[in-house]
Amino acid sequence: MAELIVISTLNGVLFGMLLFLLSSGLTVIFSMMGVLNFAHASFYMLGAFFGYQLTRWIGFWPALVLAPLLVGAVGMAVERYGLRNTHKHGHVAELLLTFGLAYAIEEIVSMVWGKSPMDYRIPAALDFPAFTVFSTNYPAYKIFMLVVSVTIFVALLIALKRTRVGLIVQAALTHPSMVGHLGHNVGRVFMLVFGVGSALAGLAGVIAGPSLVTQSDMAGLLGPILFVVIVFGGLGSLPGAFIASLLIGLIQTFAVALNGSLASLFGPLDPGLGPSPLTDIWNVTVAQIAPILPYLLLVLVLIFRPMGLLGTRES
Amino acid sequence: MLEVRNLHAYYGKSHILQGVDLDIAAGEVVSLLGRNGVGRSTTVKAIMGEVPPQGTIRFKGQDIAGLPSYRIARLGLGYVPEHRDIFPSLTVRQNLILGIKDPRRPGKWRLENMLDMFPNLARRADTPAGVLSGGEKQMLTTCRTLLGDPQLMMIDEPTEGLAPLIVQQVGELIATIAKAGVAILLVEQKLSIAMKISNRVYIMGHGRVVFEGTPDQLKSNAAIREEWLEV
Amino acid sequence: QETVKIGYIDPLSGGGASVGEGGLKTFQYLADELNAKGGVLGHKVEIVPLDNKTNPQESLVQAQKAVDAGIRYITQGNGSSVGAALEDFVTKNNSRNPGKELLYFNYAAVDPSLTNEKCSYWHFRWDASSDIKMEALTNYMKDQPSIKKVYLINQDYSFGQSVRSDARKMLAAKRPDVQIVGDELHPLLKITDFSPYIAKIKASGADSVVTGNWGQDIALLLKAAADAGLKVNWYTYYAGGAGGPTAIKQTGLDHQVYQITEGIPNSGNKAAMDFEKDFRAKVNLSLWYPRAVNEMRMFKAAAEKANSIDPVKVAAALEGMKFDVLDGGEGFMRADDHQFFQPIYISSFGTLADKAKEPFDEENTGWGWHLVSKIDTANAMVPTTCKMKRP
Amino acid sequence: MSNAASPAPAVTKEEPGGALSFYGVWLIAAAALVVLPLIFSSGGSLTSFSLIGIAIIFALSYNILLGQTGLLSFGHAVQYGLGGFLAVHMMNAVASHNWPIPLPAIPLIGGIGGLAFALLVGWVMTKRAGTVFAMISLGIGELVASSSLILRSVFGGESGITTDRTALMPLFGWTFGPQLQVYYLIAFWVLISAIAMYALTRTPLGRICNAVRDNPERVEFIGYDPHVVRYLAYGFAGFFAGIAGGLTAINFEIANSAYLGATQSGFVLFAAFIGGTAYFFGPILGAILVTYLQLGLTNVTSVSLLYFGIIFIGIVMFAPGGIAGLLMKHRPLIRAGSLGMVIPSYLVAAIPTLAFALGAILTIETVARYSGGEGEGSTINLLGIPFVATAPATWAAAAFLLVGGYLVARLTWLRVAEAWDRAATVARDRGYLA
Amino acid sequence: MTAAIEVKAVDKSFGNVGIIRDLNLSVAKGERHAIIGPNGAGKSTTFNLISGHIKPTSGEIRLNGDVISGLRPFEINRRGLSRSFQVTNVFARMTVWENVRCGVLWATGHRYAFWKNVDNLPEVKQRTARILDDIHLSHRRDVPAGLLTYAEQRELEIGITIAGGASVIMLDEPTAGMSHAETDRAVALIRRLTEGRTLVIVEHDMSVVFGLADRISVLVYGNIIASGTPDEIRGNPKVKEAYLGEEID
Ligand SMILES: Nc1ncnc2c1ncn2[C@@H]1O[C@H](COP(=O)(O)OP(=O)(O)OP(=O)(O)O)[C@@H](O)[C@H]1O
Ligand SMILES: Nc1ncnc2c1ncn2[C@@H]1O[C@H](COP(=O)(O)OP(=O)(O)OP(=O)(O)O)[C@@H](O)[C@H]1O
Ligand SMILES: CC(C)C[C@H](N)C(=O)O
Ligand SMILES: [Mg+2]
Ligand SMILES: [Mg+2]
Repeated sequence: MAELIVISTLNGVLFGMLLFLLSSGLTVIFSMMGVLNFAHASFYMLGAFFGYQLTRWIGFWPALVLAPLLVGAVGMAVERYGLRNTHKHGHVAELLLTFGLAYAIEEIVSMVWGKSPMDYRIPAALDFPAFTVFSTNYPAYKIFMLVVSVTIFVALLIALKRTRVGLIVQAALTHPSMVGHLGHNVGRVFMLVFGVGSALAGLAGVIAGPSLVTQSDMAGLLGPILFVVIVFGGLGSLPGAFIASLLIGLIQTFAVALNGSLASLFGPLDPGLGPSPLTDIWNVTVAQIAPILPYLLLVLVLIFRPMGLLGTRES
Repeated sequence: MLEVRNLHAYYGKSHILQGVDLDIAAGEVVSLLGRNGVGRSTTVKAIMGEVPPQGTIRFKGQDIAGLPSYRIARLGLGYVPEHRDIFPSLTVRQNLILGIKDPRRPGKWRLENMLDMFPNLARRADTPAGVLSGGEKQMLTTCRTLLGDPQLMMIDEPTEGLAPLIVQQVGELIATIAKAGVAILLVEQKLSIAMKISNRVYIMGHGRVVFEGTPDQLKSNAAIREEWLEV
Repeated sequence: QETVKIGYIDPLSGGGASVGEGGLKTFQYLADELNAKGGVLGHKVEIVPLDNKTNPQESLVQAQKAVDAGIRYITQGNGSSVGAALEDFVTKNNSRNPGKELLYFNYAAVDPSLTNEKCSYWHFRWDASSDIKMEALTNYMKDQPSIKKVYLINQDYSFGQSVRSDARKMLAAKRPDVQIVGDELHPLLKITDFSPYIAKIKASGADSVVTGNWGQDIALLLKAAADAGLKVNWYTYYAGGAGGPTAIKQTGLDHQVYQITEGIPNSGNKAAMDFEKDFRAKVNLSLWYPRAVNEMRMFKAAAEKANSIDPVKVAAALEGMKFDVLDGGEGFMRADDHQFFQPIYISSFGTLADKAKEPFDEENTGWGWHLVSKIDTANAMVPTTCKMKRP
Repeated sequence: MSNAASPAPAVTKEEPGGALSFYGVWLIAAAALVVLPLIFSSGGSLTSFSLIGIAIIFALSYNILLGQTGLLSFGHAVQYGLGGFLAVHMMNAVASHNWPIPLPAIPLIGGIGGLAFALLVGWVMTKRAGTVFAMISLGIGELVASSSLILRSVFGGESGITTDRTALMPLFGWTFGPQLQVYYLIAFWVLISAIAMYALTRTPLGRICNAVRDNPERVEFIGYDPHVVRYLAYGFAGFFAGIAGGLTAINFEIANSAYLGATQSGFVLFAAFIGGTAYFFGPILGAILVTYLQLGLTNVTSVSLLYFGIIFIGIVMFAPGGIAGLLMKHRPLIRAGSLGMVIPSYLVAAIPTLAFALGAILTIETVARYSGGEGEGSTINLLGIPFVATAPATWAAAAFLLVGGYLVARLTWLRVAEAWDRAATVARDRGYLA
Repeated sequence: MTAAIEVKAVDKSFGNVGIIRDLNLSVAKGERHAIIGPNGAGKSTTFNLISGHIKPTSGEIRLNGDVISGLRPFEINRRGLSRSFQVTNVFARMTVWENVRCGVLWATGHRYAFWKNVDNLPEVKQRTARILDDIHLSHRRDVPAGLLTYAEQRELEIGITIAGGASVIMLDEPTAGMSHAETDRAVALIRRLTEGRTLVIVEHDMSVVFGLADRISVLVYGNIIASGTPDEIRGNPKVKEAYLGEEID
């Protein structure tokens, strides 16, 4: 039992940190620009594929730097030539633009790289078990992911505190021309923010690629849960996203680790009952409902605390 | 310092400004008067690049017509728009911070001075600016623009919706600013204020300037007042 | 001569896309092969890809599209959930639109119910149903004394559930001493990280894992096991899927991962191995679906036997038909339920002792599938409850 | 989030001509629905028409939320799917008990299912609008979709629940086996649902929905509780979505969990927005286009999703009011009689634009064939002209069309803008344009 | 006779900042009552409190004798109190006609009806048309409200406010931003439209205030420092000091 708890905690933290790496960029974009970027997970995927390709050409470490920059550049182009013109038509238009973009990116990726998983490997320098708990190995690579996530978190926090970028963007949401009159180049700031957000997604892709699958459907798998993370944590709150990522990582991991069901708690139902929703509910294990939990959490949070865990505003 | 020649501007197809000429020297307080809808706000907006201008606009000798507004602002032209445009979700302090163009090179106005000068704002420094009363918002926008250290400030209808007493205070504030060496272009309805603090006044009608002179000249020219100002 | 179109209804986007794409390439290769030899009764064979996103309802849209386009044959494999919907569709379609019958060639949806309670005259299955495979697998496991604690992990849908319940039932019968220390069902093609499951397997103290997982669900499962250094024996249906071999090699599980299939690359059968070689060279994939080869070749044979490409006649010809399968040996299409019976192979993945005899490795790992046990057609039979309604 | 759609005037203009033209439109629609399958009688068109009909109801129901009330929902498929499931269960029950309920009544059951669920969850969901609502709807959508996999006795797990529509009692000799009969059943429901939803927009509730969309705060001060308004709108949207779900269940004779999921919810959002949420008929156009693309694109290209994405990006960027918005922009010009001033410039612009589009298609297809490994000799059939994917001539043609088309198109579109300006001025002068 | 509005010992603080302190105010039925005071004194806040937009921290508010503090805005509106906003607050995408009609619907008893055709409600139609006439916007009836000029929007704002036929009308700076001519027109309009009703108005334009009001209350720092007829207020030195300053031309 102790073993399972320790290992699940570690796994939960690791998964949570991956979620954070992904959602940090989305938080930055969503909270600052109000854009529900449905293509965020696609940028993550691009990061993974760029990372894979560059790793083959120039090695992992240069790829780690270059791929996020490339993705960031793609993001900036998207902002400059797409979102900027759409902004005035409201958030739904922006959202649909990114929706369409997500489709296009998925197809382009599968056009270029095919639909099968890539053989994207962990760099040799990190391919060893960092430590062993209860005979379970913890690969150095996962620790590396953890370190990167925390570094990003701290760096972003500092950057947001130190610079006025956040204020500028937020102000520009309501009165863009006034921000311009105060001497700020709103267009460039927006492009930068979107670029940084995308680059963060790209970074998550480069890093997660070797550890999970690098495949043309990888965006779809993680997409929706990111929204859970940032809404749950509170829009606009980076620490909120951090905590929410951790929490969701832990909850999902522990839910899987648990074996309980109502049946195991109260004994099986009368077998004569036949299949019914009651028997379904009775027999379902906590592990089976693990994938639902984040959404349950999301709905509850929004009902009882619409600004999210650490958020300060509702929308 | 500011030199506007033959300025035209359109909203869609409607020709609003039909050749406006204006001059403002350094340190001068100039008022732009006129009835509702003659295009005073449009003139200022055209200078700031918010409405596409046609014609010549020179600021400190540099042609600024058609530049993006952030470039114009960085040259030292401050603008307080008609509808105040405070950032409602940001706090008062954050609103002010955004007025500072470059935190590494502070100008002659400091955040602390501003809060000292306006205890009303200081008290509300950490509330979202959206809930300020109308008068407080006006003070906030003016201070915000001042923090950008402009050499020329264009203020559009600063006294709209203000209590009589505050109107006087705003008048005094503008005078203070002017004393600090900032040139001012004031767009006003309230003749009394404009007359009191301006060095010169312009009167607009039908999209162009129809009178230019000192307040005293205007005072003595009842015909002009009647034709272009009164109703 | 009009072409014979075969609608290929399988995922070409979404979580199942990698498997679906592999299947598509296989069928296109096979169509080319037939066409190179003059097609079917002189008709050119064409594969029409129809993306169903692993979704039953979408499959029906695609099937209907196929029907509307005049297509009379469809083939599908990825997902028994889809298979059930398609079988139902085909049955209804054929009874409502006589003269426009549609045949459904199933190459991989192995839920037993498709040839039992749900069976249909218009459905033919070339893959061995999951109970056949489990029968074979447990027969092998029965003789492995090292197996003491078994963990079951499967996808939460009809196929995964049948693997799980058959495994329980058959192990209990054949090896009552074996303990089932875990029995997990997880959502189909939705898990990104299997580490929590691996932790659970580890904590259970299992020495063997039985899983029917396929697609990314097996690749990610094995990958998570590799990361955590979980060393157990794996008894699988589809560990050879993309990404699986790499993960196994990474964990260093030399000949500890078993797979049950109707054919293996290193079968030793000359014709099959030549085929494999050519296939790999042209398609750049290992042959995952030897049954697809049987399906297409047998289709040709049946059409020739019926001397027609009319589905009704082809169906009649297929019933009870005997056929020499790719990897050698004879199989036959049982008329009672339209399940094809053929020799079944259990193989393990690891170092290949004799590169000359076993030339094929997987995913450039240097490791390959090694034959462990072969079950002849006669021993790979299971009864059926099908009450076939014939037209 | 509340400034959901484009700022174009809403469905508010009172039609001149009154009742006659009002009934006229619906009569024409009814007649068109009747004769459509007689003109296009192939199996393919019947299938498409049926799906389009369902999509129309679904998209219109969605627009009760997005266009009329300003609620952006990411989970509209929940009501649609639950309606479908209820319909399937009902059909099975009717068949096994031999109840005297004919098939055409089943969609109503679906509607009731959608309504019931909407009313159940709607109250908490509609407390707030904006992002909070959007996110709750996303959460509820995922929650219901995933839960449906667990409650397999009701939802049938991954494979879903099947039914047989012909097992119900026949009506006037119709068994509803053949697709044609199903088509007419759907057409019937499309017509009455559309009329009902249109009528809804012209009721006091419908108008107050618009008010809530524009300014929920102000609504409170004219005596209305915006929460109640949103709730009612949510209920109606759920009801009609349920009808659409019921029809889908009849059409496919299956309901499975994917019905309830994000893909369906995204589909309907797309359809409504692309069509144009500011006009009642917008979502109808959107439903037609999106369904058609979904069915048709995969037949002609292997990279349909890419075109899908590009088309949507294009519409969002260049016609943010959707197709309806684009069309309606011309109405004042027509009234002012100045449309003729822009038509020639359109025709001129059409040619290079088409060339550009062809260039883009050729490029995409070439790349797709190349990377798809089809390489040698595979041909791209474009407007009847075969292009060999690997031939340098093809690449040159593609590049020429793409670049040349773009450059020329840009110039011609500038001229369109000028022509527009002139035409709009005329319209403004004649008082048809604000 | 009970007062139309009765505010008793109301306090309101945001966080720990007290904005309204022990506010007492009584407006008689049929009276035209102006509230003036420096910017930030809490006039709009007082409006928000009375109309239910925000809830008082303590104290009690009565409308026609009934306690309304704590009720939601729509409940208060249904009891016969209607207000306008300092910032323009119309339904931007709906036409002028629709805007006014929305104001009419509840009061004419159509509520959430989804079984009636709005265009076939003669009473609603007449009333809407009359109000449009009154606010001089009939010629603009089919223009989306968002496209109106500022002054027109302000007039529409008043139209929506009175559309429901409430007995108590509260207007927050209705003439702000208008020119003299427009202001005069608006004042005449307000005078006519509120005939026989109770009016509470906030204004900074003293010509409007003194021209319109029967009584004036002066609010400073959340507290009424003086209340009386226009003449009394004009002569009150405290008011001069806190609000009017030296008389301007
Ligand atoms: N965005 C706009 N679109 C179209 N016309 C406009 C727009 N803004 C202003 N106008 C028109 O342009 C003319 C000049 O407007 P402007 O705001 O410059 O006047 P002003 O002199 O500042 O008057 P005010 O006292 O109203 O501020 C007016 O007739 C006005 O109706
Ligand atoms: N929600 C709120 N949170 C915090 N402070 C608020 C809030 N609403 C109003 N205030 C403060 O309460 C004070 C009174 O504001 P109010 O808007 O009532 O003033 P007012 O008398 O209407 O002024 P004006 O004449 O300028 O409109 C102001 O100082 C304002 O900043
Ligand atoms: C392609 C296969 C792996 C599908 C699986 N055997 C099923 O029946 O669902
Ligand atoms: Mg102005
Ligand atoms: Mg106020």
